[in-house]
Formats: sequence, structure tokens, C-alpha cells
Amino acid sequence: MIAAALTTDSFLERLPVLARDTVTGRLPESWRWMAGSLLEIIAILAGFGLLFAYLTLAERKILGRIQNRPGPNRTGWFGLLQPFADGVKALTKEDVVPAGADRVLHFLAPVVLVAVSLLGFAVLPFGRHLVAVELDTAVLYFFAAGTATELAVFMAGWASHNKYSLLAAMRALAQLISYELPLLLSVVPVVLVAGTLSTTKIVAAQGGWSLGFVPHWHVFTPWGAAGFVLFMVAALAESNRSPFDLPEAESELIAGHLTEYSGFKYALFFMAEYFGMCALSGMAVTLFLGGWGAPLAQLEWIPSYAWFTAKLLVLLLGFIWIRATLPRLRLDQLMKFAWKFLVPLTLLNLANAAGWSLTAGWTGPLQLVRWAVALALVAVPFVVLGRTLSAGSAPRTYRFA
Amino acid sequence: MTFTFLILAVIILGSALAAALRPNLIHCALLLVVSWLGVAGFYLWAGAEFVAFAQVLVYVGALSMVVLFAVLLTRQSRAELRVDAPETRRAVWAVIAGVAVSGVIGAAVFATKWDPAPVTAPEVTVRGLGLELMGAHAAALLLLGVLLTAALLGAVVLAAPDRPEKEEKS
Amino acid sequence: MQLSATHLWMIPALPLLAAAIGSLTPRGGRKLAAGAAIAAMIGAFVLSCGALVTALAQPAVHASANFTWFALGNEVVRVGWLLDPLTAFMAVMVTFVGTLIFIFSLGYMKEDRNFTRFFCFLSLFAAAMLGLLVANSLLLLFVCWELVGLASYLLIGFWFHKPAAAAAAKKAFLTTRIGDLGLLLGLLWLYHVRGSLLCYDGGAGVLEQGSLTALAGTTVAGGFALSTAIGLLIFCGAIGKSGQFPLHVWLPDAMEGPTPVSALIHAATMVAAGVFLVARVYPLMLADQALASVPVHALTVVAGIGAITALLGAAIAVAQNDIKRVLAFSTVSQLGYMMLALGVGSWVAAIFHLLMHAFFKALLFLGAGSVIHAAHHEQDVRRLGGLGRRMKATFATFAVGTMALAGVPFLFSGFWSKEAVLHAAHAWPVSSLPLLVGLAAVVLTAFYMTRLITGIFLGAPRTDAAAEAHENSAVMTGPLLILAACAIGLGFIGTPAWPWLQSNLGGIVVEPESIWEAPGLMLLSIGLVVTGLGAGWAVYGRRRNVNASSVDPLAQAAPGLFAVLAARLGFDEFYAATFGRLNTWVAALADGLDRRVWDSLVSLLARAGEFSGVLNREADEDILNRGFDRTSATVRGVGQTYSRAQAGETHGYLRTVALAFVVFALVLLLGGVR
Amino acid sequence: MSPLQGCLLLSAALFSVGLVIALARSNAILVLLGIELMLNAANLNFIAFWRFHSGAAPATGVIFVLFAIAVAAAEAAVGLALVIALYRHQKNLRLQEATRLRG
Repeated sequence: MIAAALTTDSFLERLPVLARDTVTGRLPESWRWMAGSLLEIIAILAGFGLLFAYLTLAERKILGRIQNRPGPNRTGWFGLLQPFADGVKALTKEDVVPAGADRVLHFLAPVVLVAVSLLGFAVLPFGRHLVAVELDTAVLYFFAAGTATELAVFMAGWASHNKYSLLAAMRALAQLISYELPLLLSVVPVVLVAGTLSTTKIVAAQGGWSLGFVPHWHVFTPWGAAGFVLFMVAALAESNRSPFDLPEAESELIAGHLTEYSGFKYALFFMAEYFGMCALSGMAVTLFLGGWGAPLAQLEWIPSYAWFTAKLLVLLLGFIWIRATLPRLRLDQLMKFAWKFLVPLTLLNLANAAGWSLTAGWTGPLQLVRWAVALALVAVPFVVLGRTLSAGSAPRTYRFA
Repeated sequence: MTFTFLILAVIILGSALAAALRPNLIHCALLLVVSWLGVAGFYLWAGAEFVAFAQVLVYVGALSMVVLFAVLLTRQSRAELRVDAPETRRAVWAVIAGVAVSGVIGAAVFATKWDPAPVTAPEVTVRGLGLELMGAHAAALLLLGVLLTAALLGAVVLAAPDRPEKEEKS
Repeated sequence: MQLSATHLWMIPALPLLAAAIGSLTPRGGRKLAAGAAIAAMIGAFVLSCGALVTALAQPAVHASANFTWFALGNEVVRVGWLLDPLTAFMAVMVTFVGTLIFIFSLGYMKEDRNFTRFFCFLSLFAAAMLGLLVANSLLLLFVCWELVGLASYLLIGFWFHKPAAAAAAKKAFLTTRIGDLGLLLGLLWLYHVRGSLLCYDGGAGVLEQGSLTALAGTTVAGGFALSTAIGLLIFCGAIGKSGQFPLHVWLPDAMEGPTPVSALIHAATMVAAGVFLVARVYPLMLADQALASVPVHALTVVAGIGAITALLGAAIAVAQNDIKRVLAFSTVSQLGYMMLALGVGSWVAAIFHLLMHAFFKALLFLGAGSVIHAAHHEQDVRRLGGLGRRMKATFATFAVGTMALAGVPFLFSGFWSKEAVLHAAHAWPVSSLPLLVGLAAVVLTAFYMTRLITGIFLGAPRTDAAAEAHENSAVMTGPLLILAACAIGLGFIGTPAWPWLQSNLGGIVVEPESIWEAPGLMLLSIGLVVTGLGAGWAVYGRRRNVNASSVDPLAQAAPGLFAVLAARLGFDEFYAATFGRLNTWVAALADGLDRRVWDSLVSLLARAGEFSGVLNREADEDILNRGFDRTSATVRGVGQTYSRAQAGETHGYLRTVALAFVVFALVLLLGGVR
Repeated sequence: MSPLQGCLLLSAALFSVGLVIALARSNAILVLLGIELMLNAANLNFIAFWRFHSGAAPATGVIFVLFAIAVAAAEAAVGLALVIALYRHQKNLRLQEATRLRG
């Protein structure tokens, strides 16, 4: 099915598919499917593995720059070999399992976590022809695959035979469950407007430009912008990133459910976190930022996977930037934020998107009305809810600081 | 009968049986999660993608969490998680009942003359499913929403402490 | 500007609207309430002028606009508006005097807490009075009549925290109610006979020729014509409202209200209502004149009552010390004059006197109010004195009013109207008694007014309050000046030389008595006025420096007579001793009946109920309950037996369900059911 | 053996395992989980018939299962709330001791 469209595309665009076909073309017919899948898995593992490695480096470097220090710069040129040095260190460290711990679950937890956080990549369309599994229910699959991370966190906390780990795991679970709701609800408007759960079709629905230069990305509609922001906030919390990194707050909770992990198991947790971050960012790109689409028609000659990578990197750098900027929330603030702010806003946004798709036929001056109403539905609840929730809590003043 | 189906059956039944036998409550719960995952796999195998992912979302994502929370909320020490082994008399009766039920159902399955089955899988797209839900089954969907709301409120009322204000005073 | 009968309703509607506004205004909204009331009155005045213009275009026509109020089965109750010169002149007078009184009230009530409420009541009063004037239906007239009574009750008792005011309000209300009973009976009888209460209805009205002939032609018990009986019953209402003997007792007590209210009641509205009523139904009163067989004509009664009242009021006024009380009895006396005039057949003279009296009596009352306001609510003549020097405007206007009332010749309006009445009485063929009474009252009137004015304004102040009094603001003196001008000038619209009013009041053809026909009578009356004034001056005017506690000169001369007059001839005591006691006795009887007879009857019934209840209960407990007890014991036993199956063990239930399923499935399988 | 029969047998076995868990284990949570297993077995049947048996409208089986899953979720939520309430009353979860309603 892909091959039909291939001929019209540029060489660069076709390059990954051509490469795969060159490899699989030598094999007998019945093996091709298996080999193709294997190749895709390997490509994802290799690509995102490398991305993970350099993301850690980038994070350390950027945090360093923001905090006025150089960051790692001894291993290799500009410290470029640092990730590998870290990997070797993690592999060679002693693997400590506490006495009385549930050995099986202690081992299973990081494995399960990494496994399920990799699952999500299967349905992300990295490029025009680059999607590992084309599912009718891709979005549902993505989030179904992500749910098992909670199980892994629980396993880690429980198996450690450490009451602090267990408590931290419970807190982490509470956070994950709370933020899963706005995460899912902020996706629903996209599904509603695009009319499909398939990621490729959602990306296709965002193709084209109005007025010649405004892409039809969902983020450029009132509900889409709100949905994107809500999605990203919930994604920050889902991937345990600052300012929602309570579950593993190193300085307060001695790394929470990760207390009893060391060596490569710890590295696996770390890896899973970055994978989750990448997967959610990729989903955000797919749902709201037009996927692999180019922002301008004139720029379409650049291959689609390059656009996807660029958008993904921008989002990831945003994650790092936020981590360097915002302080950590308190647990009750976190819960309040999720249930009293994000969930109502996502529900309203859903209604907003419904209204948007109902008024799709409006033209002329009615179009202005449509935009005004949608914008008001985004802005007014945001302001009102924000004012209400933050009433009485003025900015703190520090007497001795 | 395919190889995949057999593997799935082994996973489902094996983990469920193991859950029936393990003394550790957490292990039982996690094994049952595996069993549910197996059922989701069965749905996938049968071609019901949407149901499979729904099964994963609801059972693995939500139900297991609720179960684990319930386990941790109703426990005083780690030792208590080692539930007593079943009393022999009750266990025997349970096995007898289980075998009898499966025997009867199995007998019924074999005794029934099935029509020559159409092998082609029915085509159900998500879109079609949604239209069906919102069309023919809209009333049921609404009722389901009411039911879920009622269940949520009921669960909160049941699980909430009886008199929180009294506890504050003491 | 013209105002047809169809739109006549707007005249009472305006003050009614103002009353509504006033009732909804909070206590702080003084400007709104007063402004609305005064604006409404001015508006009503303008409309009334329009109505007058319309009416004068065709003085002999009773223009009416009738409509259906409601229907009860076949009975259709119709009401309507009536526009004739009588209505128009009265409306103009009421609205004009009313406006001035309202304005005066602005100053007089300035310090009162319930300022807004006062203006609300005033507006209601004016609205009711105007409604009464424009009503074509006697039913509507009666409704407004009662509303006037209500408003007067509210206003007389405006300072209800004063026991005297509350009592006076009650007295006014109850006393007038006695007269109203007669009026109501008369109306009911009239409706029963004629089936309609519309005055003028294109030939079908009760005051029109066909109806009058029928009424006069019917004889009832005692040889009276039906019209006489009904007319006298209606006259009862006028007796009550206009304070005629023997129901005059409420009027002097009504002085307890604020002085503007007294002015309104005595000059423009309430007491005038009675005279107006008789004037309105005058055709009915006249209907029996031609019949020789009736024992007494209705108008003869009216004349007699009027004569008695005129003399009585004037005599009592001589011996009163309260300013407002003197004026009140003077009002009683003057109303007697009007009734007398009506009775002797001079309809025009009566209305002429009514209109003139309205102006100068309002002037006198407002002047009295001005004095009272200045003297810190001191109303006793003996405790005033010497105010003339400090309150020149009030003094001057009050003097004008006095001379108008006394009938000082030629310049003052009162003279012309009084002469008209006296000449009418002179011309009455039936009896010369009214004329003699009228002449006597002329002397007394001049005498007591001289006594009043010298007591207030001349001599030296007899108390500190009088000494400190000073002239009031323009908002109070302004209306006085306007009214004084009217008291002088308005008389000329009815002089024999230019009988404009008489010729325009037209509707009923009664030839006005020309006062030139009996110049001797006029000279006599002038002489009597001079006598009265001179006597007053002789007795009171020369004794300047009397102190507050000294005895009245008249009382020195004739202590017995003076005491009797000062006690108002003992009417109140007489009523208390007769009707009051009768009332108490009847009440005691009713109370006794209530306590002894009805009470024991009721408690007997209750006993019976109690007894049946006891019977019932016994039957219940012995027969029904025992049966139920036995049944429920059985049911409970069965339940206990079955509840043993409820082991409380969840596993057991589930096991039972599973095994039962196996059994049923086996049955189905072995039975061969697919 | 046709695929349908295989599926039905699997479902029957799963149902029996759930029944055994519910009957044999005394912990209330495990009993609830056993009941959930039985529900899953029923859902399995729906899907099996939908896939391998000609019949009603094409989506009926799937929709049935969806509703069943939702109802199961509600049931589990209420059930676990009951478990917590039970625990608060008798400080353990042994179902055989929860016999206060015995007749």
C-alpha cells in the first residue's frame, strides 16, 4: 500500500523504505514480514537509544549552562562520549537487592517499565511512510500500552521491601492516575475533530494550509492550542518530569521508589523515563503539531522524518528548559492542580471542540463568531478557574531571603 | 486452532491457576493482571482490536491499580499479605464445583451441533463502532454513564470514613 | 384644552398613581413622594380645567361615558364617568385647593418622620374625592365615598401614637359609617327598584325623568313617596359625611390630624362630599315636590337639619378655645347653611356657597396651621395672642378669611354666597324658620370669628410660645396669599350683577333668587354682621392684656350657658350614655350567650366525640389487634425458620449457585434440550 | 475441534478457575478478582461467538463486551469500596468471618 505512493516522492523521502526493501527483498516471501518488523524494531531501539543517550548529555549540558557551569566536558570532544562512559559505569556497578525483597518482582519492575515505554513508539508516524504498525485504534493502543508503567512503578516500590519506597510508589501512583485523566481527555478533542483514532489519519487531517501559510495543525485552533498546553502539562506529570517529579524527588524522598535500585536496573528506570518523555512528545507532535508535516508548502522538499525529528527535539528541549526553570510542586498542590484545574478545563475544551466541529460549515462573518466563541471558551474558564483556585494565596514574600 | 491461540490459552489459564494457588496476595493480583493481559491478547487474536485495548486500559490500567490500592489500604503489616492457605474442606468443595461446572459446560459445548462457521472475520472499524454506539445503543450508553457515576459516588460513600469530624476531635 | 367624559378617569388616576408611588417609596424618598403627589395634583388641576372648559361649552348636558364593570349572570353592573358643570367646578376647586394644601404641607410636615407616608395618604384622599366627583354611577360614587372615609381615617389618625388622634380617627370612621349605612340602604333599595345605579344613561339613568316619575309615583309605608324614602336614606350618608346634626360629633374631633388634613377635610373634600352627594341626587330629592299628599317633603327635612346644624355649630363655636375647634364648628355651621340652601330649593346658592366656603375655609385652616406651626403646636386661643405683629402675612390673610366667613359686605366672597342662601331661605314658602335661624347664625359667626382673631393676633403674647413665634417660610405663606386672593376675588363670579356661575351651573333649572328683590333683607343681614363684629370687639377686642388663665368674659356674664356651649351641648356625653351604653349592654349579652350557651353546646359535642373515640379504641385493641398479633407471630415464626438458611457465608451462597447451575444444566443436557 | 469450540472450552476453563478462586480463597479481594475472572470468561464467549459464529449485526458482540467491561469496572470499584468498608469493620478481610447478617 505504501509502494503505490512511493514513486511520486523524492529520493530522500523514500530512503528509509528503500533501505528496508533492499534488505528484505533478498529474503523469501514468507520471511519478509518478520524481517521487516525486526528491522523496524531495531531501528526504533537504535534510534531512540541513541536519542536517549544524547538527551541525557544534552540535559546535563543545558542545565549546566543555565546554572552557569560547563556541565560534563571531560569525556571526549565536548563530553560527547559521556553517555557511553555512564553506560559502562552502570553496567559494571554492583546490583544490590535488599534482604527480604521480592527478588522476582524487583527484577521485573525495570524490565516491564522499559518494555512498555517502548511499546508506544510502534504507532508513531515518524515520517510520511514511516510507521511501524498502522492501527485503526492507534491512539487507544498508545495509551493502553502506557498504562502498564503504573504497574511497574508499583512493583518497584513494593518489591524493594522498604516502607519509604512503598509510600513513594503510592504517591507516584496517585499522581500517575490523576494525570492520566487530563492526558486522555485532552486527546479526545483531536479524535473528535479528526474523526479517527489512527495516528496516520490524524496527521493527514492536519495537512494543507489556509491563506497559503497557516498550516492546518490543530495547535492553531483555539481548542487545539488549549488542548496542546493541557496535554503537555499532563505529559510532564506522566513522565515524572519537573515540576511534577515528586515520585523520585532526589532531594526530599531519596529518589522514592528507586531507592533500592542501583546499577543497570537504575539505568533502565532512567531510560524508561526518557523513552516515556520521547513517546509522549512524539504523540503531542502527531496530535497537535501536524506530525511530519512541513510548516510551509515551500519547505516540503525537506524529508518528513526530518520535520518530525525537529519538532520532537524542540519539545524535548522544552522539557529540559522547564526542568531548569520551575520549582517542584507540593503533593496537595499537584493533586489540586490535576483535579480542580486540568480536568475541568479539558472537559470544557472537549465541549469547545465539539462546538468547533459542529460549526465547521460556517463561513464569512460567522467564521469570526466561531473563532470568538471558541477563544472565549478557552480564555474565560482559564482565567476564572485560575483566579478562583489561586484566591487567597498571594505570591509569597520571603523575609530573610 | 492456531499456535497463537494455544499460547494465549496457556498464559490465561496458567496465570489464573497460579493466582489460585499462590499465598501472596500481591502475587495473586499481579498474576491475574497477566491473565487479563492474556485475555486482551485473545481479543487481538480474534480481531477485536478496540476491545483488546479497552481491556488493557480498564483492567491493566485502572482495575489493577484499584485492586493494589485496596490491598495496601487493608493491610497492617507485610506478613498479613501471606493469606492463609485455603481450608481443605472448602478447597475440596471449590474444586469439585469448578470441575463440575467446567465439565457441564464442556459437555454442553460438545453436545451442541454447531453450524458450519463462516471463517471470515466480521469487519468492524472504530468509526463504525462509534456510530453504532451513538446510534442504536445511545440509550444504553447514557444509562452506562449514569451507572458509572452512581458507582463512583457509591464507592466514595462506602469507602469514606464514617464520621471524619469525630476523628478530628479525638 | 378640552377633556371629554371618556377621559375623565385620568383626573382621579393621577393622584392614585402618586399614592402608589408614595406607598412604594422608602422613608428616605421624601422628594420623590412629595414631588409625585404635588405634580399629580397640578396635573389633575390642569385636566380639571380642561374638563371645565368642556362642560361650560354645553352647561345643560350631562355628558357621560359608561362601560360594563362586571357581569354576574344576567345582571350587568355598569359604571361610568359623568361630566357636567357641577363635576367640573367641584373638580377644579378640589384640585386647586388641594394643590395649595399639598404645597403648604411641604412646610408644615417638614420635620415629620413619616413624610412620605403622609403624602401617600394625601394623594389617596384626593384620588378618592376626585373619583367621587367624576363617578356617574352611584355604586362607584359609594366606593369612592368609602375610600374617602378610609383615607380620612388614616389621616386623622396619622399621629396614631397620640391616643387622642387614634380615638378621633376611630370616632370619625364609626360615626360616618352610621350615615353610610343609610346611604348603602338607599342605594340597595334604588338598585332593587330600578336595576341600575347609573345617574345619567341616555334616559335610563336613575336621575332622569323616566326613573323619577316612576319613583315619585310609588308610595311606600306612611304615605311617603318612594323617592322621598330613598332620598332621605341617601341624605343619611350626607349627614354623616358632612357633619350635620345629629352626626356632627366626629368633625371637631377630627382636628387631631395634622392641620393640612383638617384643611383638606373641612374645606375641599370630605365634608363637601356630603353636600355634593345631595346636589348630585337633587333631581331625586325634588321629585316629591309636586306631590301634595306626602306627609313631609324630603327637602323639608334637609332644610330643617341644615338650619339646626347651622345654629348649633355657630353657637358652640362661640365657647371653644381651641383654634381648630372653633373653625371646625364654624364648618359645621356653614355646612348647615349649604344644606339649608339645598333644602329651601336653591341648588345654585348651595353650590356657590360650597365653592366659596372651600376657599376661605381652607385659607382659615391653613392660617391656623401657620399659627400653630409658628407657635410650636400651641392651639389654645387663651395661650396665644399678639401674633399679628410678628406674622403679618398670616395675620392679613387670616383677617381676609375671617371677613369672608363673617360676610363683610361687597368685597368678600362669603358675603355674596351667604346673601344668596339667606334670600333663598326668605323666598321659601313653607316656613320662615330657616331664615330666622340663618340670620341668628350670621350674628354668631361674626361674633366668634372676632373673638378668634383678636385672641390670636391682637393684644400681648400670653405665653412664651406665642412670644417666640415668627413668620413661616414662603412655602407656607404662599398658598395663604393665593387663597386670600381667591377669597376676595372669586365672589364676583356669582354677584347678582354678573351671575356667571349661576348661569353656567345650569344643569338643573332653578331660578336664582335675586338679592335685589329684598333689599331690606340684605340691609338687615349687613346690620347683623356689623352687630356681631361690634359685639365681638366690645367683649374681646378692648381687653388686651389678659393672661392665659383668666376667665372668658362671656363665661363671667353667663357661666351656665357658656359651660353648656363649651361642653358642645353634651352631645358626646349623651351618645355615650345612650348608644354607648346600649352597645355595651348588647356586647355583654352576646358575651354571656357565647360563654354559657354556645360553649356548653360545643363542649357537649366534644364529649360525644371523645366517647365514640374511646369506644373505637376499645374495639380496636380487643378485636382487631389480637387477630393481627396472632398472624404476625405466625409470619415471624416462619421467617425465623427460613432465615436459618441465611448462613451469612458468602462462599456457601456462591457454591450453592454453582452446584445448582450444574444440576440444572445436567437436567437440560440429559433431557436432551438443545 | 473447531476454533469456536476451543474458545468456548477456554472460556469454560477460565470461568471454572475464577469460580475456584472465588470459592476457595478466603480473602475478600481475591474473591472479587475471581468474580472478575468469571466476567472475563463471559466476555471471551461474546468475542468468540462474534468472531466464529454467524449471527446478529456485525458489531453486536464487540459492543456487548464494551458494555460488560464498563459494568465490570463499576462493579469492581463498588466491590473494592465494600472491601475497605469491611476491613474498617472487622480489621481483616476474611470473608468467612463476615457473617453478621446471618439469619
